[in-house]
Amino acid sequence: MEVLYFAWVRERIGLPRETVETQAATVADLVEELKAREERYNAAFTDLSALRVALDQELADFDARLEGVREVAFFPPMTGG
Amino acid sequence: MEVLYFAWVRERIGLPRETVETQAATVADLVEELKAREERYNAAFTDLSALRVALDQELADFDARLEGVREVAFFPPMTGG
Amino acid sequence: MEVRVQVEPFDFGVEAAAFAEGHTKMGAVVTFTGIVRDVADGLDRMEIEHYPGMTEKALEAQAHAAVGRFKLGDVLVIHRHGTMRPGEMIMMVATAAPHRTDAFQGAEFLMDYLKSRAPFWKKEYTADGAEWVAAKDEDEDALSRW
Amino acid sequence: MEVRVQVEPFDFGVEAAAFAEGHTKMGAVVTFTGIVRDVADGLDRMEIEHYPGMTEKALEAQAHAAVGRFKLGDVLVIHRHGTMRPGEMIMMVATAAPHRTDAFQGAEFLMDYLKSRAPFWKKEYTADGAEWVAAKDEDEDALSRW
Repeated sequence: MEVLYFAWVRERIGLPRETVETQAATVADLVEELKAREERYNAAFTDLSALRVALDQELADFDARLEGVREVAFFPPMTGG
Repeated sequence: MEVLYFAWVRERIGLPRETVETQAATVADLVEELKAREERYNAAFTDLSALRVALDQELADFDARLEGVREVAFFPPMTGG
Repeated sequence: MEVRVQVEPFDFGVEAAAFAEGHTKMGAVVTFTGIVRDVADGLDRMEIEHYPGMTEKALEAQAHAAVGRFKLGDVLVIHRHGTMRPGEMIMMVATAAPHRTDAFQGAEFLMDYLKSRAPFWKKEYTADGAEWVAAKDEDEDALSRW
Repeated sequence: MEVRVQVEPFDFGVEAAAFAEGHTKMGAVVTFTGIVRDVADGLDRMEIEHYPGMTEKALEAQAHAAVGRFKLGDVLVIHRHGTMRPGEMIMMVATAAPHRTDAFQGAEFLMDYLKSRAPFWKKEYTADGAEWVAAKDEDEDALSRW
């Protein structure tokens, strides 16, 4: 599964994207797996209410299921316009 | 006193402006004087609710007083923009 | 702040760009342009009559009111009179503000006042003859929100 | 309907004029332009990051939603990413409609969605360092009116 990071999430984790092997059922499960890996993930995912997630480029919730998803992206609230 | 007419008020009365000698106290009084003059004024002033009036280039009411006023204008509701 | 009443066409792109440029304190620019619309039975032309003197005063008063009411840094109003064909631009307003809500509201406020309180009258010429455009109740009602 | 995501500056006057022209069925054109604002402590530059692929999809979905919801004849969205200095234009939207209310509401709807639902992130660089622009509660709240 491709996992993408943007803005300060990208800066804290230190990379813009990576391929992750995971059996996580939901986005929240994937976040827990990542947090368990290394401190920099923990630093990025401390406060989920400050984060947004997109599955295959569509906004989703943290309890959304990952089955069939190829691309997961984590980022802060958007500031377009 | 200068009296100006615009749009279909101008067309019905047949002129864009005229100088009127009047002692009318209010706009409504002036309208009555004009209506008494000739049929074309009557035709223009039949329905006052379809008309607007400006005194010295400021919108006013038909019961406004004419004392000190130099320019009175009658016209239909405006359609700018 | 600038108000122009003129017979000549204006160049919307040039006016809009000139207005938007150099406003480093303003984050938001909104423009509105009114265009002569073709009507169902085929419009030949529109003629717009106005009240010279009062028109300029009314537009300036409306522009001042908009600046006073919203946080606007600048306002531009251009309104033509005379003869216009379908597709020609009748008028434009532009507002600049630090924030988008003020820029939008300032432009809508100006348009609502301009529609019903600036002394312009439109007459449409079709193959069937000429007719004065009637004021719409909804335009008068729009003023009540301000 | 057109959506463009690009690094290059765009020519607001040229885009606005091209958009407004030839719409003889549309009486109303509204444009909104967002400009990099100088901040209190002196902004050197703004950098805008985005999510290639999702950005275009989100903007197109928002433009379609606006057309479906209001009586719009046409929509244009241009949004830049990369580095911009104070005074530079970040983005613009334009809407064309038979009536002014639809044109205004369509543009405001697009802007409200673009602010909080299009995947762009702004970072401001001043003499004191760099900081990600925080999303504003009022921008999130603005969505609730639609």
